[in-house]
Amino acid sequence: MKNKIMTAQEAIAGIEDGASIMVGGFMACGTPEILIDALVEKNVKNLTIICNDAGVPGRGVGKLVTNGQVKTLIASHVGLNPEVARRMNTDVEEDKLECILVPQGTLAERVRAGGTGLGGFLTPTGVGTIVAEGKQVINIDGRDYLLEKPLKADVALIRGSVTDKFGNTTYNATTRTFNPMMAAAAEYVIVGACEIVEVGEIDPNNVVTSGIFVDAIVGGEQPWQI
Amino acid sequence: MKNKIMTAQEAIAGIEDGASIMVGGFMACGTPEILIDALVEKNVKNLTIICNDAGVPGRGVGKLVTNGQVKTLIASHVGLNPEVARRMNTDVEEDKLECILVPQGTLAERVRAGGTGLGGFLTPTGVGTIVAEGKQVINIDGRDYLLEKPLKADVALIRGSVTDKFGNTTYNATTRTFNPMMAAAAEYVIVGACEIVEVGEIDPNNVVTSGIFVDAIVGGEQPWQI
Amino acid sequence: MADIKEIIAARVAKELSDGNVVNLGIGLPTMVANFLPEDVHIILQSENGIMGMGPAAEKGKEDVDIINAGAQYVTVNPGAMYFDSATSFGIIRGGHVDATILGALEVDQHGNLSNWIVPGKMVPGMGGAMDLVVGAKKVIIAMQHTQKGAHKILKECRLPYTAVGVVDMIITEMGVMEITPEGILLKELHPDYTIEQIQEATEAELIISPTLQPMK
Amino acid sequence: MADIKEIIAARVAKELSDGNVVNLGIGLPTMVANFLPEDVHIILQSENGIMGMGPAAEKGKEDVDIINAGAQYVTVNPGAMYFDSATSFGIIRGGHVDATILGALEVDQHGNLSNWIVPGKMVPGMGGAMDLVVGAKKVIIAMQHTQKGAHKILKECRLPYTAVGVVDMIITEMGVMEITPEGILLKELHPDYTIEQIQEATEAELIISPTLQPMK
Repeated sequence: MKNKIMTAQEAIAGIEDGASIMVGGFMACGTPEILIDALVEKNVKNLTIICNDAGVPGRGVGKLVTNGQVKTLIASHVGLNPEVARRMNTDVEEDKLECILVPQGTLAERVRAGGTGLGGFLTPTGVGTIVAEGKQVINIDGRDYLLEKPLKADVALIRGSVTDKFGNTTYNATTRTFNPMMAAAAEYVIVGACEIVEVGEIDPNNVVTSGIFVDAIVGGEQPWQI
Repeated sequence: MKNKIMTAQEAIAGIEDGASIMVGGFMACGTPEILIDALVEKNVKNLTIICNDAGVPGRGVGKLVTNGQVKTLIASHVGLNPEVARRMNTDVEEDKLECILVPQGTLAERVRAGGTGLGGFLTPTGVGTIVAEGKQVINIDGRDYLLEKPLKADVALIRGSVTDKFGNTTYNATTRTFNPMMAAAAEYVIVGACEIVEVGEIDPNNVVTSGIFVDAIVGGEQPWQI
Repeated sequence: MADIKEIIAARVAKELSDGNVVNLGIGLPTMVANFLPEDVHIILQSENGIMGMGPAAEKGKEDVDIINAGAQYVTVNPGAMYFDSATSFGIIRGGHVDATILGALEVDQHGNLSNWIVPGKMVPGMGGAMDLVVGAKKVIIAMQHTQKGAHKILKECRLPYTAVGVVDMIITEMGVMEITPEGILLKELHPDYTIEQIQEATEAELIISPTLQPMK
Repeated sequence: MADIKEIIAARVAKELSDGNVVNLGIGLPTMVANFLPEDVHIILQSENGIMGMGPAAEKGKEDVDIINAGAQYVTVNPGAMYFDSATSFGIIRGGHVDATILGALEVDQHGNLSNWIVPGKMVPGMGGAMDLVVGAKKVIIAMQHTQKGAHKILKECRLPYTAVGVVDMIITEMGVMEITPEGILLKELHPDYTIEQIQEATEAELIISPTLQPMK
């Protein structure tokens, strides 16, 4: 079996300027901080970040925003990170951040579609609102739906609670969020793991993300301290 | 908390002739035999059965087919039950069975769409084949997809390995199959459970089907004997 | 102020039945849980991935892996379940949430809702609100009747929609209203107000129920 | 007969690399696992819900909760995972299966595949085959070159399609062929046969590779 365990620096070595990166978590709960920190250190720029939200300043993708690494942010909510608003409205060209807002359920489903080979799906969410702009409306049995397209990315940064050396991963409590869908929707998948165990230690009934999706495992992810 | 535990006869009391019923399992592995047996005993007729397959004679939905209760079968594979072919080609009007074949992945996704409020989804499966007949073809970024519609049913018969008294359910090994999607896609959901435990005994990380979907729990489901 | 919010939350609580699956928005809606009768146990869904959410975590006993959709540390009740965001919104969009309770900037007589964009202010994002109001079986708007005197219950929403035709009920400190095909039906009036006062505070024309009751 | 199947299965095994995720059809394809070199460990996916399937269960030691897609009792390897059918076909359709190996009634020079309907016979259903051949990164058809002398590798399939333009490779007892935009490229020829013999057994015109090798 190929060794997937490496340092955060090794794991993110292939990430270049302009990469599209999915980041798991909800308000940074379920975001692999250890991988975010490595990205901040590497200081790659012009990233497209796909995440539920913008984290908060000093946590999660908020660190990437503050460090000026994010060119485009695809998220459902950015209200808890005032830095996003500042960068959306700045006149300094290189600080500018474009924010594409997507309803949370649609965002989750678009990432799922990306990982599961669907060409899109029909959702009632957003019909009649500005979210519908530019999208095809399809009527099924008398009800209107928006045709929403899949989302994929170059890289996914996943936070695992327990990960075996093959990459099989479980997520504790509300750290699960977008992590399982993102692990399937990106070309290169890195798990920042709180605990690494031997293959076979996780009950096959309880694995949430299969190791086949995982390219790199980085240990030492710490729970956020209050 | 409402008591959901009852006998199989009580659980299926509301199922009438002509009902549409989703049945979990794959070649009867993961099918709640105790509920099928009760349906055979009740002898309701003209059922529409949605199941991965036709089971085998004497197991799973095969029992309903043999007993002449199935008018329409929506499945991906019926080859292991010769009784299906006989009834598809019979001249005896009341024995006639209509079989609608759906690719397995599309069937699973259609049931999921039914339970999750999607109006449909775009799949590459079946493009250019007879499965595409009568379906809308939508091109997304240069590739053709079929628009497939959701499936719902009046009743779902689910097989739980461990179910708590609220209905939270886990499935052991390959008994999982279509059960989780079906539990969300039917109006009335019955779990045939191998083991019933107190609320709180299943780790919230490991619950697969939430009790909110479950209307009735029937204990005493036995593993199939070889 | 606290009083008004409590009046509203207490009245909303009466709309919920034992066993209901409910998603509560941030702020006032969260208070609803405090006003449930002893024999009514609802199941709280939190869109970040909980079925069966419990009360806020005690100070010093927080589990950092368990937050609600407002990023507060919470607990879970026995029989809870955790799930991913696609599953969570599958539950919401699929109609498995009996009621969602949230605030609004504007609601109109067609049941249209605007609660996510204030022109000239930063747009925080719709989060899960668009899915929730489209998917939940019953959408209850719980809010103060006016915004510093300005109308919020309108003939037509002026702000960008969160969703169209989705609101079932509006509960304010002044009364209880239902959206019907004919318009907004006033079903209960708070004893502190007259019909004239609530109509004056409402841009849309209220249909007064022939069985109008004092607000419970 | 067993010999021919073994020749085919052994050659198919050489197409697989260590760590590949593979779905094996029922029958001949299942034999492929027996011919893998010691240092090649593949991960078997079974569409009824296993990643990391192991060998068939020993008689008397069967676990009735663990079957493969052919309804046989199997085992799982350490590091396995179970999942539901929507997840399973999400993995398949999403391109996460490196190779699927299955038989065919007919294949044609455009990579079209027909393997589920024989006119006049009972139609057993496509099961997971349509999803597998559309979703897997590499589709390898492993079959006897002809059906009792009748052509199976055609200019155009005559039977209803399982999928169009999906086949990457055909491996028979006579040779190894690749589907290219120009047609079917013969890359390896079994030493027991001549080019004339394999062409005679093939309706489609074979393009003979300039680097034609003896079949490994």
